Amino acid sequence: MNPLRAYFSLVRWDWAREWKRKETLIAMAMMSLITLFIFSVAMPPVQEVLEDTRGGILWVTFVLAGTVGIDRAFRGDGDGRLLTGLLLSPVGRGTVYYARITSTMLGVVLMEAMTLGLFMLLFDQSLEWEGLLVVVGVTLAATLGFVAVGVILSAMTWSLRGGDAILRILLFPLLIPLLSAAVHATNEAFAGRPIGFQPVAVIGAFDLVFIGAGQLLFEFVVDGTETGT
Amino acid sequence: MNPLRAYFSLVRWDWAREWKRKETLIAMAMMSLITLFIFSVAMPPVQEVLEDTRGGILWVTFVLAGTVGIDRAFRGDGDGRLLTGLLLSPVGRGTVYYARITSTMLGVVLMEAMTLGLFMLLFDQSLEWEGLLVVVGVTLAATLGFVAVGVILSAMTWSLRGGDAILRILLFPLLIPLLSAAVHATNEAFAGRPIGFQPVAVIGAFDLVFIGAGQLLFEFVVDGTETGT
Amino acid sequence: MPDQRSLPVRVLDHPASYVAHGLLALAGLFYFGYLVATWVPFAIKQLKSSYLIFFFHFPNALNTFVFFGGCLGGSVLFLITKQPRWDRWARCSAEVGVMAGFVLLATGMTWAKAAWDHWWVWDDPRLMSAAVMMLTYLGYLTLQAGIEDPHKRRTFSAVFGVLAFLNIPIVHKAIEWFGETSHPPKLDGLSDPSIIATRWFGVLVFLILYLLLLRWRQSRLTTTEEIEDALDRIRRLEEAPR
Amino acid sequence: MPDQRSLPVRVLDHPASYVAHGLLALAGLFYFGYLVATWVPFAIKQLKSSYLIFFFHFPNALNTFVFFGGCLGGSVLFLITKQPRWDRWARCSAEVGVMAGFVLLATGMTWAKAAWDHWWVWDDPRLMSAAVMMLTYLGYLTLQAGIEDPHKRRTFSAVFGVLAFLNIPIVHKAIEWFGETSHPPKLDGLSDPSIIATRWFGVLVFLILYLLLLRWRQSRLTTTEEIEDALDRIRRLEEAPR
Repeated sequence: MNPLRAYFSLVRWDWAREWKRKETLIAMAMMSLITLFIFSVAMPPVQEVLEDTRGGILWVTFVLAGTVGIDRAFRGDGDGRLLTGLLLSPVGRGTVYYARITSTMLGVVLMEAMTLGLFMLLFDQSLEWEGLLVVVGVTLAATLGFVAVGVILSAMTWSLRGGDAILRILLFPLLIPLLSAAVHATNEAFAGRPIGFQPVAVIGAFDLVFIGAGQLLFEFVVDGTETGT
Repeated sequence: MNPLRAYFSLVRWDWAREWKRKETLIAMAMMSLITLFIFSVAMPPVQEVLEDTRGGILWVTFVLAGTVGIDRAFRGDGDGRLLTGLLLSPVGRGTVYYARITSTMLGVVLMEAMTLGLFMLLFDQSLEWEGLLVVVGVTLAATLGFVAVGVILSAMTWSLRGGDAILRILLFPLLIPLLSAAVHATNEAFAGRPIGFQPVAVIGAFDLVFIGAGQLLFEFVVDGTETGT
Repeated sequence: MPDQRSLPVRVLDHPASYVAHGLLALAGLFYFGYLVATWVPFAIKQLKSSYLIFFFHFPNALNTFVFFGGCLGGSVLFLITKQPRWDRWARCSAEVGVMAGFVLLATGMTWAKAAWDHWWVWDDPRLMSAAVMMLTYLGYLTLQAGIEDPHKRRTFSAVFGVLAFLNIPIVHKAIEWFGETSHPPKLDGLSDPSIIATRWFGVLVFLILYLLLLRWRQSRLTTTEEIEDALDRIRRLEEAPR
Repeated sequence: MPDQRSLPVRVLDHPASYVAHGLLALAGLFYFGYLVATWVPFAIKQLKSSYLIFFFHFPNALNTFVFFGGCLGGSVLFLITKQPRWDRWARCSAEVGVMAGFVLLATGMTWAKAAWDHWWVWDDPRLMSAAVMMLTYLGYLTLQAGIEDPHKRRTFSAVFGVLAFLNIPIVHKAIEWFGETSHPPKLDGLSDPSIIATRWFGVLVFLILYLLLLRWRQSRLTTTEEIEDALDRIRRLEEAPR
C-alpha cells in the first residue's frame, strides 16, 4: 500500500476509535483541570509569583496530562490487540510509528489548547497576538518531540507490570531539556519579550534527534514485543 | 485471631514482601527525584521565588510520588492474588484496612523523609528545630489522611482498565483541602512563623472523617471486588 | 400481562405526568423572570449584569447541593439495599448536580468579571469550593463510565459518592482559611424582602426544572439497564446446560 | 571437557588476571595520591578541600561519560547482533557509570559547598547535566530490573540505552542556556603542567579501577544468566513431548 495513504487511513481509524469513546481525551482533560487546581492551591496564584511560575505551571500540566494520553497510545483495549493488529496490517513500521505519533499528538494538542485557554482565563493572564503565536508555535514544536519520544517508550512499557510508573520514570528525565526550553520561551512570550534563537534550537534539535532515532528504534521495539508476549 | 496480633503480622508480612523486591520504594524514590528536578527546571530555584513555592513544590512532589506507592497498594503481583489472599485470611476487614494503611504509609513516609532531606539540600533551605518538628508533624498527619483515602480508592481502581489514571482523577480533587492546609503550614514553618490552629484543624478533620469512612466503606469495596472478578 | 407496578410509580411513569411537570417548570420560569424584571427594587438594578445574574446564581448554588446530596442519599441507600435503582438515582442526581454546577460556575464567573474584572477569583471560597466539588463529581461520573461489570460499577461509585460528599465541608473551610487574603469586595444590600422572596422562588423553580431532568435521565437509564439485564439473562439461558 | 573458549577469553577469565588487574588499580591509586599530595604546586593547595577534591572530580566526570558511552556501544551492538553478551556489557557499563556518577556528584557537591557555600548549584551546567544523566541511567537500570522476559528486557533496555545517550548533549546545551543566570565564580589557574598531568593520570587510574568493577559485574551476570538459561533449557526438555 502507498505509505502516505496507509498513514492517513491509520490516523483516521485511530481517531474514529478514540472519538467514539473519548476515554483518553476525558482522562487527559480531567488531569489537566485537576493539575491546574492543585497548582493554584499549592502556589499562590497572584500576579507577582505567576510571572516566575506561569510557564512552569503550564508545561508541568501539559506533561502530566499528556503522559496519560501517551501511556494509552498502545494500550487500546488493554489486551495488546491494538499493537498486534497494527503490526499484522500490511503497513510499514515507520508508517505505524508516524501514524501513532500523529494521532497521539492530536489528542495531546487538543488537551493543551483547552489547558492554555483555561489557564489564561483562570489565572488572569493575557497574551498579545505575537505572543500567542509564539506560545502556540513553541507548544506544537515541543509537543512533537514530547510525543515522539513518549510513543517509543509507551510501546515498550504498556505491557509491563507497573508500566505506567516506568513510563514516567523513563520519559520525564529525557524531557528535561525540552521542558526547560519550552518553559523559558513561554515565560518570555508572556512577558512580551522575544524568545530568541536558543529555545528554537533546543526544541528543534530534540525533535530531529528523537523522531529520527524513534523511527529507527521502533522496529526493534516491535521485535521485542512480538517475541515477548 | 486477636485483631492486634493479626494487624502486626500483616504489616510485617507486607514489609518483608516489599523489602525483598523494593520495587515500589524505588519507583517512589525515582518519581520524587524526577519531580524535584522538573520543578527546578520549570520554576526558578532562587530564594525569592522559593519563599512562595517551597511548600507547594514539596507537597506536589509528595503527592505525585506517593500516589505511585498507593496505586500499587493492592496490585501485588499484578493479578489480584494479593487482595484475594488477604480476604481469605482469617482476619477482619477493618484489620486488613488498617494494616494496608500502615504498610503503605511506611513506604510513603520513607519517600517523604528522603524528599525532604534532598529538597533542603538541593534547594538550600534550612529549618530551625521547632520548624522541623512542625514540618515532620504536619507531614505525618497529612500523609495519614492521604494514604487513608488513597488506599480505599486504590482498592477500587487497581483492577480497572486505565486504573492508574482513574485513581489520580478520583484522589487528587479529594486531597485539595489537605494539600492547601499542608502547604500553608509548611510555608509558615519554613518562614519561621507559628502555623496556628487552622491547618491542624483541617488536617485533623480530614484524617478523622476519611479514616472513619474508609473503615466503613472498605467492607463494601471488598464486596464489589469479590463478585466483580 | 397486567401492570404490576404500584400506583404512584404508574402515575409517575405516565407520559402525561412528564408533560405536566414540564409545563409547571416552564410556567415557573416565566413567572420567575417576571419577578426579576419587575418586582425587585430598582436601586440595585444599577449593578446590572452582576445583579441580574445573582438570581440565577443563587438557585443553582443551592440546587447543586441538593442534587449532590441526592447522590449521597442514593449511594448510601444502594450500599444498604443493593438495589440498582438507588445507584441510578445517585448517578442521575450527580449528572443533574454537575449541570447545575456548570450554571453556577458560569454565572459566578460572569459575575466575577462584572464586579471585580476577573473571570476567576481564587480566594472566593464559594466559587473555589464549587469548582473543587465539580472536579470531584466529574470524577464520580468518570468512574461510573469507566467500569463495565455492573455490580462493581455500582458499589465503587456508591463508595466514592459518599467520600465525595464528606469532602465538601472540609474543602470549604480549607479554602476559606488558606486562600490568598486579598479579598475582593462583596455585594451588600441584598436583604430587601422582595429580593429574598424572589431568590427563594428561583430555588423552587430550578428545583422543579432539574427534577424534570432527573426523571428523564432516570427513566432513560432504567430502560437501558433493563434491556441489558434482559439480554444478559437470555444469553445465560441459552448458554446454560439443559 | 576441554576448554573451548578462545585464548584471550580464557586469559581474561583466569582468576590471576583479576588479581593482576586489582594490584594495578591499587598501585595506580597510591601513586595518584602521592602525586596529588606532593607534585602539584603549593599555591593552589590553599584552596584546600575544593582543590583536593578536584582531582577526584575530574577523573570521575570523564569516566562517567566513558561508561555511559560503553552502555551506548553495548546497546547498539545488541540491537545489531542480538547477542546477550552485548546487553550484559551495556548493563554493567551503566552500573559502573552510575557509580562513577555518584562519586562525581558527591565530589561536585562538596566542592560547591566549599567554594560557593551551597551544596547544590542549579545553574552549573556540568553539575546539572550530570544529575539529569544520572536520573536517566537510574531509569535505565529500573527498566533492566523491571522486565522478566529476557529478550524483551534486553531489547527495550538497548533501545532506551540509545535514547538516553542521545539526550546528553541536548541536556547540556539546554541547561547552559536556560539555567538561572547568577553564575557563581569558577576556579581558575588550573593550567599548571603538573596539574594537567596529574588529573589525566587520575583519569587513567579510575578507568583501570572501574574496568575491574565492570569485569567483576560482567562475570557475575554472565554466570547468573547462563545458569538461568541452562535451567530454562532443562525445563523445556522435560516438558517436551517424547
